[in-house]
Amino acid sequence: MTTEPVRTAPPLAAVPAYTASELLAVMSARLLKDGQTVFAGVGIPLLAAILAQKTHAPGLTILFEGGVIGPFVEAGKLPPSTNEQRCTRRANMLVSITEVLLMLQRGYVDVGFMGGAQIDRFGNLNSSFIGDADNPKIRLPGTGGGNDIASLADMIVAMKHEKRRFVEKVDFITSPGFVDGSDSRARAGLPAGGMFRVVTDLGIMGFDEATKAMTVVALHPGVTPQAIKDNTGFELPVPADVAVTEVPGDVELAILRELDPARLYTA
Amino acid sequence: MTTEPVRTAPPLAAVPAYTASELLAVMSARLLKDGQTVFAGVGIPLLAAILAQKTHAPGLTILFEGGVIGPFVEAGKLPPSTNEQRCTRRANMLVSITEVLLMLQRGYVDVGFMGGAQIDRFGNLNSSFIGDADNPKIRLPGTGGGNDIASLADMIVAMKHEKRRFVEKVDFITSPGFVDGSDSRARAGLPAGGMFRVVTDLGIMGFDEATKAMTVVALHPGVTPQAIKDNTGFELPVPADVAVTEVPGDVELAILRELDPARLYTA
Amino acid sequence: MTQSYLDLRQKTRERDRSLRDKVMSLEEAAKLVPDGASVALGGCTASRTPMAMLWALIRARKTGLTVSRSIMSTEGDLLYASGLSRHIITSWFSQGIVWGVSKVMRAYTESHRATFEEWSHMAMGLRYRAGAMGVPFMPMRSMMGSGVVDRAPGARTMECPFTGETLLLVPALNPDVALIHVQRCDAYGNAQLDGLSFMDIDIAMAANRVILTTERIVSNDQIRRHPDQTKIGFFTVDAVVEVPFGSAPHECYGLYEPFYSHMDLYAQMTAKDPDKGAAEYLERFHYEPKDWADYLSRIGMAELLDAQRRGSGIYDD
Amino acid sequence: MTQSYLDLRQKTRERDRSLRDKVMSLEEAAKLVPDGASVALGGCTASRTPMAMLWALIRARKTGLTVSRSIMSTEGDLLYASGLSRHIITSWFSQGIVWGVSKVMRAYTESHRATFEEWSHMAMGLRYRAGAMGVPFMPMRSMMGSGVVDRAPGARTMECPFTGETLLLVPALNPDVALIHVQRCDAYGNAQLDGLSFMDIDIAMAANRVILTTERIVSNDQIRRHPDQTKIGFFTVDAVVEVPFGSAPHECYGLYEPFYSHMDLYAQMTAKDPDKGAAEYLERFHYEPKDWADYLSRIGMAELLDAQRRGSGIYDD
Repeated sequence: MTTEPVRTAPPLAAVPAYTASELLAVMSARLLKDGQTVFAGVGIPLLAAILAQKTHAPGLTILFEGGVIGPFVEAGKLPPSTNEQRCTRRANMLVSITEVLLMLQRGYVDVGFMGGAQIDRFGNLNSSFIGDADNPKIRLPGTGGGNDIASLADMIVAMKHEKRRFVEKVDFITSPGFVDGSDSRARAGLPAGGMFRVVTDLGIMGFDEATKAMTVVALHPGVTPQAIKDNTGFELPVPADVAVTEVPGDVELAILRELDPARLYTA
Repeated sequence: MTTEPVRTAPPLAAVPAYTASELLAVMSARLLKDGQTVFAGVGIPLLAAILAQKTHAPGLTILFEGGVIGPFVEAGKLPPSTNEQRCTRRANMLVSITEVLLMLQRGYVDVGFMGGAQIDRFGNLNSSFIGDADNPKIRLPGTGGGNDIASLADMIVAMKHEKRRFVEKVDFITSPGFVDGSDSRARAGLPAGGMFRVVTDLGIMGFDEATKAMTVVALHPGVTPQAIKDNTGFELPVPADVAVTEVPGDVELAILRELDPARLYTA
Repeated sequence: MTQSYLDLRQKTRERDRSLRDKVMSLEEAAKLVPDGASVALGGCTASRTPMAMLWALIRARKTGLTVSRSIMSTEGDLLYASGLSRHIITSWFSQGIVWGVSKVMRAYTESHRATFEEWSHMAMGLRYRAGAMGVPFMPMRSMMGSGVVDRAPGARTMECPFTGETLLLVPALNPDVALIHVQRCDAYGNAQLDGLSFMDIDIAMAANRVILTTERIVSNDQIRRHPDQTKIGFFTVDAVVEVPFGSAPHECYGLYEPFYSHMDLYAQMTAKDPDKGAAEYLERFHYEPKDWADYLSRIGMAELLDAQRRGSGIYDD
Repeated sequence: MTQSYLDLRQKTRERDRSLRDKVMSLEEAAKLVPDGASVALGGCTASRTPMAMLWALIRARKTGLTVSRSIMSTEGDLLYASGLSRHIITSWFSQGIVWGVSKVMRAYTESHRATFEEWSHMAMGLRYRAGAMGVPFMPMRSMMGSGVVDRAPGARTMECPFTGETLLLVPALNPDVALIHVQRCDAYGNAQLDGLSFMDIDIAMAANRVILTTERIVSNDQIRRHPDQTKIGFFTVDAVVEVPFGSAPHECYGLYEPFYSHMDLYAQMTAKDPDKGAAEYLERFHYEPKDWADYLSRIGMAELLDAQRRGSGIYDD
């Protein structure tokens, strides 16, 4: 369990064939490779991981924070959290929460995959406090395993692209990205893992190898460089030759809709 | 698994009704109290623990190093080590070796109970080297869990009383007793546990509260103070009013012989 | 905060750890939890929550507990609202992702009426594990570089003497009392868990007193037939209470899933005015029922049957 | 000795950890163990010893291994005598209490032809556990005050920053290869253990390569029916070899007890002239047999049937 669900508004770019959440799920799924091990939160991350399993990555292994390794979630029975029995459907192995998190620490996980409420230029995530931590405007649910996953794995974050969510500096670092940039993450005691990709309804972001600042890797169809900059609270570079993603395919969308017929996560 | 088996000669005191090993087992069993938790090695310790269960301590809980909690060993099927399936007969719980030793560290065990090859004035035990450790005359099997048990529990040791086994200073401290006496054990990093009783075929020894040196608590019937001193390689005080133990009873002996019909441990 | 080894050993030594009948009522077990105690809860989020025991403690008007759990769901709200605890130590605290951020948690923490002390999920696990192992800390490799570590009392970095790396040491958590709900155990407290074990095994080992609630009490003979299935040993357990549906409206693996309609009802009741809503909820479901069966009746028979049907479905092909 | 975190992560990253068929022969699996590797053995004393895999390594004339195990029995003798390993790390080393001190161990160590590095049993467990957890050490509370700690490479005391107590830190053990024998696993390496698990779960997590031998390969479907029984996960496993009676003449819980007559034969053969006796034993039971079935035949059918009858008896009333 990592952050609050991504409850998105209709997509900015006028492509009525899919919702913003479906776009997020499809784009995220495509980043996962066959044979990888992915530690997934519920919501978009889980949907994306199952979608990848059912398309190009049948050998993808999913881990849940509740202590679940290699489950096959049933269509229409998405678990409400990563810590309940629905997560364990046809799993290969169940262990304690502490053990599954230690597998991450031991290095058995390739990708950590979670949603995000607030992110900054260096990929730090906040799911604890809006405003000052000692006197917050909003007390959020907190880290869960988010901090552990972000500290120990290569991260994919799926979230809605809004100026208030993409901020210069997060109010509070719940889950560390590259901390203050360059080698500050390793210096803080986190030599492994780090932000790999941020997937939004506008595009896909990566991080500069030297400065570790966020940069655009690809834009979704119909999204202009200016549009993504306008929806970001910090200077977000868009390379001149930026790639454009392929629109979600019919098969991908059909699978998503079968998985979540009640549209709990994809509305 | 702690030390080599106690293979004793006929008892010094002429009481032909029982062997020295049987005497050891009976005297040790009587030291165990109902409701206690005892971490037992195979051989005399196990026999004594089962004997206690079947007489005055039906609620005695036995732990084995193999990861066994609360077993009921069957007569005639004594396990050859504490790490094999016979140890698990009708057990309440099986855990890993590391877990069962951690239960000891956590403080759930009242009494550690093992055999001994060589002991000194301060109750230190050697089961590693006879002679110099770098160039030993005999390389013994080593500590197993003996060191852990002796470091973390109140100890009962059952062994044969011979001058070459009761030495001024052990060749090597495998399992610490009171180290150099007085508070040296605690200062070494072992604030809990320590030697409680040493049971031999001649008597029962305890340790002086201040100096932590071995002293006689009781003599077995027919054993003189001089006899026990003669068989000890260091100055062993015998109080003037030293107690005398009661001879093994018929019921106790009958139970032992039923448990070990092949006389593997009681010959 | 971290207990010295001799203190910890002394507390354990004083416990009656023998194989003996420990069966009692919820009300009797509640007396084993003194006001002000530090209490750890088994389960996680809406799964195997020791709801019946908390229900009994709320009814007994206990106060001042410090309560820790891997992840807190609605029971955390009820702890705050009832006054049972105003200090919660956990890694995530809200009803559940589908219901959004807890309004009750927000109301109490944002007004400084209560504290939510946040640790990473692994840190919670390793704090219990250190307590279970009888050592004062565990080394770990997360939380560093975050704001979480700065606010986590007692966490400290060290330079590893073997590798020179920076590690975080988190202090052992040895709660005064652990409350754990299981599918089955015997009268002595040998508990066998199905499915997800969460942090319960470490919590039981770490605590200085353990109260088990169980769906069913089974014979010791049944336990002994599969000793490798015993996950909590009798010697750590001080009380055994049989309470069918003892996690309701949360789930108990293999037996019932969460009572979703009731969970929705709770979310609705607390959405607008969290203080008033939680108070009403407590009145209706905690203080007024004459017993646990009455509590379940108020949640509703249809709800119960539905949760049970879904719960047992995990074993279907 | 202690691997840096980045080294350890890199080794793990390079492994193919996906859900894939890993079934191979003993001979193929032997190729996964390079000369000079550090190797950990599952099981304990005469229980679930990975005897068939060691048998294959001896036949493949591998050399220079550093071998660790919780407790070593006759397989330790054979490691020394075959030259497979001359450096053994363990807590206790001899055939078994009823057979007294191992003559072969004595002959090799007292003549300085081989090393027996001694740690306490808990230290062995915690070294594997640190390795399994991905941290460079574990704190513990034994070994101090003894001669064992002085001779244990890397063990060091620290003053606890929380309590001021003296603790011992033991370094993580992350073996290059782990050899583990189990009752059953699937083709991917999901292993379910019955009875005593010893240190196998931690060893599998700690190692940089895992070779499973198994009494039976079962379907992945069978594993998934009881995922809470899976004790070693496929993602840690690199090879799966089906070898019935793969621990003979040692035991495999619930299937066969030790082959006692053969264990007595071994003790007799090595009693007088340990060097010559062990060499003869290796010739007759390791080098000469044309395959594993021939090895078992030489131990004897009557022995096998007797061990099996006693082994399955653990489940009788």
